[in-house]
Amino acid sequence: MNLEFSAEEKAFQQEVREWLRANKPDFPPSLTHSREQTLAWEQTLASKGWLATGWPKQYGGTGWTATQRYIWDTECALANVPGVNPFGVSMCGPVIMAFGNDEQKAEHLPHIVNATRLWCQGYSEPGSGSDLASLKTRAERDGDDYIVNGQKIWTTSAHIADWIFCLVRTDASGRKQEGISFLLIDMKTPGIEVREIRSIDGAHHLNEVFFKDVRVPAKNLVGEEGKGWTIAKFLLGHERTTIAGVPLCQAQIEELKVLRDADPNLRNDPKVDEDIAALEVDLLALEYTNLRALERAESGKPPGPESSGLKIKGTELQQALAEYKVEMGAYASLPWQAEAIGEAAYAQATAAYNIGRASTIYGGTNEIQKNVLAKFALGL
Amino acid sequence: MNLEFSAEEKAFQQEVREWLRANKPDFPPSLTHSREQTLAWEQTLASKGWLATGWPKQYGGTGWTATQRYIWDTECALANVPGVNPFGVSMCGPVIMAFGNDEQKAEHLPHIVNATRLWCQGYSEPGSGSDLASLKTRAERDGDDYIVNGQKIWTTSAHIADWIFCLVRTDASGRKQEGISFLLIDMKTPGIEVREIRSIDGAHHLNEVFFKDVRVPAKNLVGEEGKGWTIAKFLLGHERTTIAGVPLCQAQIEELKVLRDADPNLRNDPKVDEDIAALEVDLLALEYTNLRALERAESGKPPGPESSGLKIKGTELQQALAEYKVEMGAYASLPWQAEAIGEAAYAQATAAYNIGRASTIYGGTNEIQKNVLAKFALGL
Amino acid sequence: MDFSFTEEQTLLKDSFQRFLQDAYGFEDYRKIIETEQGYSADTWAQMGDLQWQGLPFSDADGGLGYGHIELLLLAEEMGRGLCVEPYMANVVLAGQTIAKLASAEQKSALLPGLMDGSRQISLAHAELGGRYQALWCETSASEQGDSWTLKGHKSMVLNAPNADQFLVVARISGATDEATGLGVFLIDKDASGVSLKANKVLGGGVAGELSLNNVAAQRLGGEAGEVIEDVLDLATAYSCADAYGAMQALLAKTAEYSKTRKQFGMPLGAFQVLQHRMVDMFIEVQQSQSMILMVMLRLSDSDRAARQKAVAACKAYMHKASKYVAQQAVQLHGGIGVTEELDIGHYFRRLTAFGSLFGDRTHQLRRLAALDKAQRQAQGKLANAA
Amino acid sequence: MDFSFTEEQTLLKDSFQRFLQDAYGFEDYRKIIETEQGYSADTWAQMGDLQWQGLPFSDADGGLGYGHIELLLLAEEMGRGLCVEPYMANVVLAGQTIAKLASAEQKSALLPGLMDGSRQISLAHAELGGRYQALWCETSASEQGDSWTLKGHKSMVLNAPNADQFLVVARISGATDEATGLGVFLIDKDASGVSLKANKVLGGGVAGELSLNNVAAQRLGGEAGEVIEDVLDLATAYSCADAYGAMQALLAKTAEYSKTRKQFGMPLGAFQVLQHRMVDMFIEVQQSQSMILMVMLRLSDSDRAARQKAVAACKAYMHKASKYVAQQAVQLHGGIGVTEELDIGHYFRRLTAFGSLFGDRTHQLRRLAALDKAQRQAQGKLANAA
Repeated sequence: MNLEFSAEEKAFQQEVREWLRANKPDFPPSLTHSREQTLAWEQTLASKGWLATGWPKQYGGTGWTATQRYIWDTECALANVPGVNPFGVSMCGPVIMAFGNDEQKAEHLPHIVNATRLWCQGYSEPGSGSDLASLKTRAERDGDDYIVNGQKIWTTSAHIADWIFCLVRTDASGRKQEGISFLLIDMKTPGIEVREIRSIDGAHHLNEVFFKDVRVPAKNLVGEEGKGWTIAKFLLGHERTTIAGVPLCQAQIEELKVLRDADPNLRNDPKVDEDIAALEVDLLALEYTNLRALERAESGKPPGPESSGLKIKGTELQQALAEYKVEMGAYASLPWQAEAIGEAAYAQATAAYNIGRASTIYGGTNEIQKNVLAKFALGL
Repeated sequence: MNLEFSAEEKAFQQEVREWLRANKPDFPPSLTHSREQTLAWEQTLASKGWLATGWPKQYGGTGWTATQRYIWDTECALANVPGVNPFGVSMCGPVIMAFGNDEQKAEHLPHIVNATRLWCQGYSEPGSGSDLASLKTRAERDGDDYIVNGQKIWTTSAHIADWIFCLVRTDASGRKQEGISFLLIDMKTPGIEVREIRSIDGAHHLNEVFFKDVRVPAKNLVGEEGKGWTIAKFLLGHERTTIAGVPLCQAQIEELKVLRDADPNLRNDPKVDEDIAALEVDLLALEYTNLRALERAESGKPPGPESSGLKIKGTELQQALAEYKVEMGAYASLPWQAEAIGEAAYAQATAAYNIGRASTIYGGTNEIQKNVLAKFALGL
Repeated sequence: MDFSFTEEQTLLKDSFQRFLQDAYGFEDYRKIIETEQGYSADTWAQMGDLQWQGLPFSDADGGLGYGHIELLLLAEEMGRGLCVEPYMANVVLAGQTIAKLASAEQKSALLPGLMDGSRQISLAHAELGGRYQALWCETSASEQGDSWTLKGHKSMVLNAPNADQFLVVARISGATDEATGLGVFLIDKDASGVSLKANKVLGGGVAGELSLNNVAAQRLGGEAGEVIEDVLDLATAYSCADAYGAMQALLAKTAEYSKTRKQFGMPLGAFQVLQHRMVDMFIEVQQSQSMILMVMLRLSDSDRAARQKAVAACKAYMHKASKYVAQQAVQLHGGIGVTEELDIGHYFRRLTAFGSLFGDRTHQLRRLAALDKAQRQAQGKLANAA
Repeated sequence: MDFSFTEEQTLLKDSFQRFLQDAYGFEDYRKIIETEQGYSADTWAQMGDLQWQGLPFSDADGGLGYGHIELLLLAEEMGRGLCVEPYMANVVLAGQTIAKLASAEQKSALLPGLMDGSRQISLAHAELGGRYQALWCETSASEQGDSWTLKGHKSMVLNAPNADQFLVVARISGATDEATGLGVFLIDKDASGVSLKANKVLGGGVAGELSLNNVAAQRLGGEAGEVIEDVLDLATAYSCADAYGAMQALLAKTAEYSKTRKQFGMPLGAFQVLQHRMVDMFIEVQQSQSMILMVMLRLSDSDRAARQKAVAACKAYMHKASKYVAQQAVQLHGGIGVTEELDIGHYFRRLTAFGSLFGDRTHQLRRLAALDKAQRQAQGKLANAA
């Protein structure tokens, strides 16, 4: 057993740390970056070749080991830089690599790896939340095109995206998991309308996307027609090693400690020390569970049982951290969409707590995760 | 709105308090009183006429109002006197009053109200825990008798009881709730065997009761043959107002405070104050919910929605109190079936915590309670 | 033993519920919270016409003479109806401070306008440095001849941007956290040396950061510590009742939604895990109701410590219970629960704000423990402790 | 990055698991815990023959020279197999104290018998007045010429009734809670002035209350504070691994039971609420495993504070996790879960005892916070704090 970084890994860590210090963007991370901010930061990463950290070198990725990616994620959290829009790099890209044809690879992967196109994800629909397979958006073949009609919802970043990857129904006759296809759609295509959904934190992250007779070239079908569910499952199992959000939680714990130490009401209260220690203990367990998953990924093994709880425990911890920050802030947490009173860090505490409630909902509610675990981990 | 006791009620409270002080038994309350102890204390109560606190005067009960019973229960908890075996006074007695014939009333009620017969309850069977209606113990009519064959389990006090009331199957042809009958059986009848089940706390509360060709006179059938399920439901709805165990919890909180105040490690620890305050707050909510149920009972209204959670919240609080006492005790909680080290109160803390886990299991698990509530309180 | 309300109380509650239903649909509410003043001047004026603002003031003060039970029943409807009118700021915080502390002359100058809705007054009590300590006060008041001068900073002055005047809690003598040496002072919003930074508040309404740089002020009555504590306790009880109303609404809406929303071919309410979750919400709502009833009964106790314990216990319980109900209501609604477009998220924000106002669970548990220990000390139960 | 065990470690673990399966069926265990000595002398002797007791001692001390990883793997099997042999008392607590503190001469007098199972020694460290503070010590040691005299009372001396000798932590100088001024002293069980009251212990095994009235003693090595803390930390890690084994057993047995036990015509495991409950248990077991791996890795850290933090964090997490798993295992088994006749209740008791040994969650969270604050102080992060 060994968890020490090798000399090479330590050198890499140092390089990353210095580069981030020199290239950190001049705006702070938030949940609502503009298109310009997103492109600026991602293109900075791309020009260094560090945007697609999970990709092999042949497609312009970093070709990093799981440990290098862990180091990268941790350093990014410590440096407090914005995250990367996941829909292109972490989702659509890997799908095209695994299921796309050469033409699709040539067309799309460079734009993703260079951050010249922003993506969004067209999965959920008004009637199909956790029950994704019941989706209704239709794509009917018409010559060389599909005609797409229907509606997507909860589409993060649709208002700043260039392209959307969609699950659509190409056949309604069989089991509901069958007849689903995976389609890439240019957001500028006529017939697409994006409507803002304002979130509980008062901000604009989410959208509804309406498709009315949207004509999509059939060459934008990824994989076989009717095999979209396979791709959806591939994506759900993907990114197991980052789903827990450990680096972000570590940065948040450190922030709580800094806030505590700056406020005499908090730093002289042993209960606050104990509460933070309790959160830290939960995080340590999560971190080591995550490291176990990472080690398996590194050595090419399939995900073990330890990885299944990562999303559940990770999102619960993120929510607990957000909730605790609100309570530490006391009155300073109460202003809403307003300037800070007292410590600046509390200005967004309540908004983050609010929108953070979504983390146990999206990507399969935690209840769905537990249904799945009951079946696959316990055989119930 | 008014919760003040009337002058009469205050006088009653004083009378009860003084009587309990003068007549308290010389042994402390425990979960395992001997037959002799049980009879001695109950006969003391009976000779004062205060054993059957829920019964009308015509059957030798106290005829007390719900408020008087609340005062009585509270004073008993404060005086730390043993509880009364519920199977006769609180269960079999009310059933006989409601469903029994005159002969049965004349035969059994005086023995209950005078504590000259101890009762136990034959409900659960090895295959039917929460699913009580699936019980299998058969009673077949043979002339003027029933022949009973089968097995009961978790039978509290069977080893010290004179009689047992049983749910038995008299007909196996219809729905499982049908064909169940309510039968009174003398424990001295040939063919009955009682076997001890040693509990997790190392003590003897529970038993298995085996019936082999046990001949029970048909006159011991209560109500109609096949209508036992109606009686079972009647009993489940009974005693809503005492099920939460509020007086007991109040006595336990006070004990925790006394233990805290006696130990410098605890009384100088603000966290202990906060923890106890949190338990006290939960208890206060439970107490007022209980009072609401009591007020409804007093004014003859059917139980309201407030009463449904009483068992769930009451048992959870009892368990939390027991768990906290173990943790307050630290090393003093560790001796097992041994003399106390340190504060005598901790000697039984772990045993009480252990056996207290049963409170969310018996009388319908809390999971079953929630199933029922989902249906009846929320219409789900 | 009697937990029932009088017919008059029930009528009052029902009529306010109907008033809000008419005046305050969810779409009205959404428009109101986007405005700068954060409330509806029309509704506020109508409420004044109907004398709702006069409800808790005595007949002698020109009010309707109702007590805290009626006030809390009103608060429950405010919470249920997502009402953001500045009732707590004007009527409870400022109004009750005036009623308990001011001279007859001051009352007659201030209360009529407050009661008919034409005058708004905010109580400036909180300072960030004191966290939730009611009487922690750095803002100073110094006397020069007949007049007083205030200096300091007050935070989270509820409804401040709409106020015509402020009542400022300031320290005349003693250390920052001392219980005595405090006064309440009246100032005009336009007085020289007053500067106000307006903020919106989580859950609706507005507030301000108030800076006082040698502001001339008029004192209300005398020693103010106990009055401030009592008024904050009443406001805490009021906010608990408001939260109870919101919790009931969330439970009802969630149970309703779960019966219609289908996933995997079944209504959500058919899944056992979600059933039990809603049962837990239901039980928390029931327990909260018990706590509200407990406070209603005990707020008329002649023992001040008993009143304080009742309020502390109620808030301590309901902070936790309200978080649970709010969080689970969002979780069970799924995506739609985290949008501005559905009322669920707005109740969630209202209940989050409730938690932090006037002291959170931890603060109240500590108060409760301290009050209990003081009582045990007085009863001689701590004789051996040191 | 590497979380895998060596082949040797895996073999060792498997072979001990097999040994316990053969020697220690549940019915054997039930008989053993009813005996006065609370362990099986036969099994203990066999373990000595097979050199299990020698496992963590260095080659130089005559042991097998394994490290803490192997020791914790063994502990996991002890927990899984409900083993009540006095391994922790003899090998971990007394044995490691001797190994770290005693002179070569003392070691050669004591360790061979300890390792072959023929001699038993108990460490008397705890005093009720100190709660869980490792170095709180009222028992005094005074030197007279060459010899020492002990006076005081020690509690919860594990396996004391079976011990031939005791190691007593006693204070030579300083205040009761001071970290320095402590020594470890060897006494015979029959020495004049020794009195022992035997107790059974929750979860199996025995212990004693040890009274020392001017008992002549031999000192082991020098200043003992750090050694005692380190040994108690190792024992805590050992007990965590033991608890982890028990938790795995409870999860497996509960999941298995839920597949066969039927209620309302369905196996328990078909009810969604119970499925999710078991998933929560499963996750807690996984997280506990991660904590055990974390401790295994960090116990070889050269930084003493890092080792202490690792142990404190592991115990803090696992106390809570083990309570959850134990309570839910009982709940899901229903009535049979609260009897002596099924192993579930015995695991429950073992895990309850685990919580209170060497410091509960609260104690460990406080240690962790204090260690973290000291580290931040050293890093200059608390510069502005006072």
